[in-house]
Amino acid sequence: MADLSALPGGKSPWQSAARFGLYALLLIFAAYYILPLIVVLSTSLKDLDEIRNGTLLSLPAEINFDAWGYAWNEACIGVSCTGLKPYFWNSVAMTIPAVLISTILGALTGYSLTKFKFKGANLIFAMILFGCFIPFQVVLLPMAQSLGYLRIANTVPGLVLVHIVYGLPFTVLFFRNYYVNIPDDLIKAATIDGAGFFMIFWRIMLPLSPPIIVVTIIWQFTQIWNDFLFGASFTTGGGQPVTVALNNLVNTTTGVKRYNVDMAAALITAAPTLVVYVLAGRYFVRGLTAGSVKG
Amino acid sequence: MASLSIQNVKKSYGAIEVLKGIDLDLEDGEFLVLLGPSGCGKSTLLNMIAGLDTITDGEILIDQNVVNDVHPKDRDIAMVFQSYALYPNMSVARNIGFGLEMRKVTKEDREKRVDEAARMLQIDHLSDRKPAQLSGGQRQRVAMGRALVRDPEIFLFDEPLSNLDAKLRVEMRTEIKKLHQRLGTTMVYVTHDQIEAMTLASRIAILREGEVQQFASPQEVYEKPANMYVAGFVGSPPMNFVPAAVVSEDGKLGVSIERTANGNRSSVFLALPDDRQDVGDWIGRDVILGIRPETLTHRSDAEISLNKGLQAFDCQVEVLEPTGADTLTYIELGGREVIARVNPYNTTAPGETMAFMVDMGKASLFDPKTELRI
Amino acid sequence: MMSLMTQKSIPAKKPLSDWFRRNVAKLVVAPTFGLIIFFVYGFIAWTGYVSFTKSKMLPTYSFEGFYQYIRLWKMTPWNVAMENLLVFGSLFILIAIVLGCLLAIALDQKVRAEGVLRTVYLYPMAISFIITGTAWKWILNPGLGIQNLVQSWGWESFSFDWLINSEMAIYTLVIAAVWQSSGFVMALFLAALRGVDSEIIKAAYLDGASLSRIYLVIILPTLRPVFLSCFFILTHMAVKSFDLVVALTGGGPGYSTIMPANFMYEMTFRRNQIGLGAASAMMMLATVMAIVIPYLYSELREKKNG
Amino acid sequence: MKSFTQKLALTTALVSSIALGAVSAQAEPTAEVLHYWTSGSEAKAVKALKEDFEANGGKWVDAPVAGGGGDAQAAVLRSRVLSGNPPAAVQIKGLSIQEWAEAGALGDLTKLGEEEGWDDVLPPLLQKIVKHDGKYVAVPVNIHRVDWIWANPKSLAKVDGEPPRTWDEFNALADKLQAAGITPLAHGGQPWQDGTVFETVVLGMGGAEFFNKAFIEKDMATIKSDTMKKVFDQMRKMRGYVDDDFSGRDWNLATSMVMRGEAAMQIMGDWAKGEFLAAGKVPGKDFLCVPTPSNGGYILNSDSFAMFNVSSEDDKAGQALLARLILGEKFQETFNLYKGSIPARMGVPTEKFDECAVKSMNDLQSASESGALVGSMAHEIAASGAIRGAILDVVTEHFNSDMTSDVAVERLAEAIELAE
Repeated sequence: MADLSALPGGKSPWQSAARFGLYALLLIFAAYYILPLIVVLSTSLKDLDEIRNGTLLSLPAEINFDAWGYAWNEACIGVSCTGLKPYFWNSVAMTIPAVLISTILGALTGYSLTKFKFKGANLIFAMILFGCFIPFQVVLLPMAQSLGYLRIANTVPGLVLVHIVYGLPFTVLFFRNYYVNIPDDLIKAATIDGAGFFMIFWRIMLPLSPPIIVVTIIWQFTQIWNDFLFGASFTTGGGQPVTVALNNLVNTTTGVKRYNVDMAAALITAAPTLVVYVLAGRYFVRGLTAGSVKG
Repeated sequence: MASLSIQNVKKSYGAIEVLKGIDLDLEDGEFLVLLGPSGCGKSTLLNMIAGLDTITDGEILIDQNVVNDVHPKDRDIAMVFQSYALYPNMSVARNIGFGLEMRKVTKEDREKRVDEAARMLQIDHLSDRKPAQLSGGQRQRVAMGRALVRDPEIFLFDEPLSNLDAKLRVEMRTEIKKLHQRLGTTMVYVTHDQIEAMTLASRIAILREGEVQQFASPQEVYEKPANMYVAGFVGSPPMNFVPAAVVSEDGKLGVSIERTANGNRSSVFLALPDDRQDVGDWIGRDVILGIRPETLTHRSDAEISLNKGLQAFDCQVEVLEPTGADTLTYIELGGREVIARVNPYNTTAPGETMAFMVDMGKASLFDPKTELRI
Repeated sequence: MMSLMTQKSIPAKKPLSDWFRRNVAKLVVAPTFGLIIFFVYGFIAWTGYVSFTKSKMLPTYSFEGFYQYIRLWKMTPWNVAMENLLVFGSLFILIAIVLGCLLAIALDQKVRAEGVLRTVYLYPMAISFIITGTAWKWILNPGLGIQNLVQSWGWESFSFDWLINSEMAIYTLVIAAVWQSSGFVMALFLAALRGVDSEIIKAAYLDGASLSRIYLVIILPTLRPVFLSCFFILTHMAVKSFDLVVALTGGGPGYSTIMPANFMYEMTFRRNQIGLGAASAMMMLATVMAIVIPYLYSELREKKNG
Repeated sequence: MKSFTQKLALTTALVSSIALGAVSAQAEPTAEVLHYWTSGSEAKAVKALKEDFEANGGKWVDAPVAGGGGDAQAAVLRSRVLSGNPPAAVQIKGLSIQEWAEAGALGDLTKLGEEEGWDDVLPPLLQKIVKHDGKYVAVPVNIHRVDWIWANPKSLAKVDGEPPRTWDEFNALADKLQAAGITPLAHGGQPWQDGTVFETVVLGMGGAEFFNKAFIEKDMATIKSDTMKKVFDQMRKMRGYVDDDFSGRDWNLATSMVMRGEAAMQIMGDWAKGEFLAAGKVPGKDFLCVPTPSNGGYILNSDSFAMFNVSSEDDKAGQALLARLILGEKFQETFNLYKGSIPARMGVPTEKFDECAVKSMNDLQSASESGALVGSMAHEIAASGAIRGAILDVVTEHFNSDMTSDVAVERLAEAIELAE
């Protein structure tokens, strides 16, 4: 951290001007980042008349949560008017197992590839890592065929599998880069102490891993929760995740277009990831510091 | 306690041969030091004894049992690492007890033994701390405690003192020595520090590029180095190497050393003691004369009269380096810089000529081609 | 201690458990590796094969050579898509890195409310464009958003109509994409800045270097690995860009903002040209590989040396 | 409560199965229906179908895929078919039906068709669309007319405008509207909407023969002809008549601009009428429907449900029930009243239909007799997805840039050649 103000000579007449400029810069960009959220939030709290008559950026005259309730319980998606509720739980049922399994597999694989190096471990890592870069459109058709073959097409377990597979390259990358910085001697010491492969993982590696586990879970949770392409391609009707339902909801109009409902629905959809970022954001940065991105 | 036998052990990574057939036999209760510069294969050998590295060829036996394929935890060994390798997430007590826990020792028994080991190493007051809260020396002790508590057949040490400061290093060295004396357990100790090797070992194996150069007691290694490499590696300051020729002068067998003093070429003849008549075959051939600095000192006629091996010559002094007890005096012999260990009260100012004597009874002769001891 | 010595013997070898112990790491990697082999490499091979067929509605498997590739490169929309990728990709990567780095340095100056600002910068990463796409469409829409707002403040001649201008629409994608990713870049840089050795900074300060010089000459060069990481993360985002285009421009006006991923999707699913879609997918993959493989190669070489 | 509804459903099912004659007793007719009818009037119409289906004992599994006129649906459908688990009924149409049938993905409804006498009630043009190799593989739901101008009479009145009969009149009117500060044309800048406008201009300036030569025969001389250049010239003019924010706008939002008087006209198929009706507007009073200028031409679009290969008895029964209902007179009437289209089967009473629909029916008759009836290109009746896409690429690029008509014609020829 470059904190020179404490050192002698650090105070100059320029200092306060520079400080002012710094805050101005930070605030301007804060506005750039926060703007879309403000638009969505304030629109969701207005009623339709206000939306029609006011401007985009004006704040709601009075706060009105009707649109939220409507989006959650009543809004029509296609011909069924159930609101986002059932789809939200679909997403939960899909995201949690997918995040957990891909994280556990990633941790075990990263551990094996760094601490139990065998011939070709580097090549295997490179091959897994390459999976990060595959454009998902490439895999839609063969994946559809495979899911059908496995008899899990159009089901939540099917989507879970898809997300595990394409999350693995990232989780392996995170854990591998983290574990590479843990000294090998620890493993040797534990081996001589009589701990086996899984015992070392459980007793030594996992207790050292919370920073990277947080990073991985945040990353995976965000990616999987926000997925649209796979959800839209591999599910229909009642089994769809909430992002797809949101899209259907926004594009389903019965009569007047209710922008406030659309925006409330968008915020409901975004809520879990937003909460995770706001609550765990600091651990995210800390976890990144702990070595997941070095090299 | 156990014997350890290493038979023609080889290790290669692909085409690169790291160990080229090591043979070492260790009696029960011995303290073996594997000495060598970094990259000589000593740590690899230690890892192989521990079972942390596979053996490409050959056999390792503990108590006459081949252990090549035995898992480390079943070899009944304990190891202290250079980095200490303490588990950061566990308290000191848990660290020490982890090996016992893994071996399903009852909690009661475990606590007793951990306590015993901690007291022995004077770290019993630190039991609840995490490794991050300890000083280097304390960590070292915990690492030792972890090995100690297991009461293994063999202790393995991988440069355990190299991360400590000089004073602590000497202290811990003594403690390890005491520990060995008390327990009598077989120990294998890897280091690149020849003083550690000399002080601790019952036998030293000096390794170079995957081969054992000499495997002997510290004294023998010091006095009768098997080759110039060993001779140069052990001892500080190192042994002086002087090109010389074996000659017979007046019926006496000795070496002749060429030297240049003030532009004049001359030679010095140093007779060999009677028990070195075996080098008679070498008359007329070049050899390398190896002299330890402490066997080369200022001339004392009284001593010469007592010891037939002492030979005298004069030489110009070039540089003086006082160390307190002795002054290292640099002279030129055979075109090489040679160090003599001289009593500070007998030195001469640089540039002046001084009378020296050398104990040819303790000198070594090496074949310049093979570098082996003659 | 002696008294604790009990019967000790080296147990006989148990072949099965021994085999397991030796191979447990491989066994643990196997499921992950197997999944990747099948679902990544297997699927790439499948797509590669299909790109050499005349598959239309459903995949067919008779080999037809490079027919689809020749056709692909003759098509204007594909060439537009590749051009767009180049323009969008380079601008997006450059701006996101510069901005992210700048914000990280600014945040590293012991500012107040750093936690809040950091969260504000970072949150767009948490939200998909499926969710914020509408908001961006409004903000960038001349009749509803910024243009309208500024004009209503009295600056009548103000014009910001990039979204509907086919020459400029690609830059609206850059604005939104930078919005989403630069916070993440900021987090990576901030993490790295926190890890810079403070003694280096003190040493430079003693040498009389100004703060800006310290950053420019001393700190930033040590962050080279972070620049690289960002570059690759952003590259793969750029190549994968799909949602963004769908949500913001729908590829329009015309097809002026179409990206390779959108082209591929359109061909495969809308125009029933699976063979052509597969060929375009392979080209995307080739683009990615051209950038990633040298990186992976150098990465693994470094690791070997280290 | 639940048991009561169940009983009711069962009774209705029983009654209707007796009435309809063939629904097997043990199978519970189930149909997963994949559709993209999610906008106001469409959603109402499909809801009517669902209610009808359920009233007849069927189990409706709704699978809506919103957005992009079926773009998203295409991906889902492909993935479902590849996974060996297609939905029972899918809203596809035109040449896509033929392509799916060729790929062997569709079931055979011929037997049902014979029982029901579809050959007698379906117009020949529709039969051609829903039959493959002489077998029924789909059922048509409706007939849409594409070449409509929807106009706000109040806006026209402000400039004393009359609905145009030629494209010159159209341009003159638009110029007047623009001078009066009214956006002449409400339009959404999406390729298919550009294509919709384009094909009405093609029909208007070239006539039916020209239309078919260009889009079905892909005759290069026709495509590169001067007439085609004039079409693009007209498109360039149209570009001047739309407002600034048209890019990416959905069609129903453009419709509501006409409703509110922000814009005077919209060129769109008669599903736009559904939006007017859903908003309680009255044809002839609140809005006008006039065919786009052409010499008695008619661009036909028809929605249909293709029946995919399904294995379970429930699904098969569901498909049969759905097909029967869709082509039933009652459903044809209610559905098309909502949707704004006209019935696909002949002989549906016309009393309840509004003047626009009646005009559509009459014009269809006369166009079909005079040979001025064409299938829509922009809606995949006349052209396959690939050809349509290629045409739309050029049309939309031309519309959104300053490409000259000469270049556009060259590009069009090129694109069509490369398309398949």
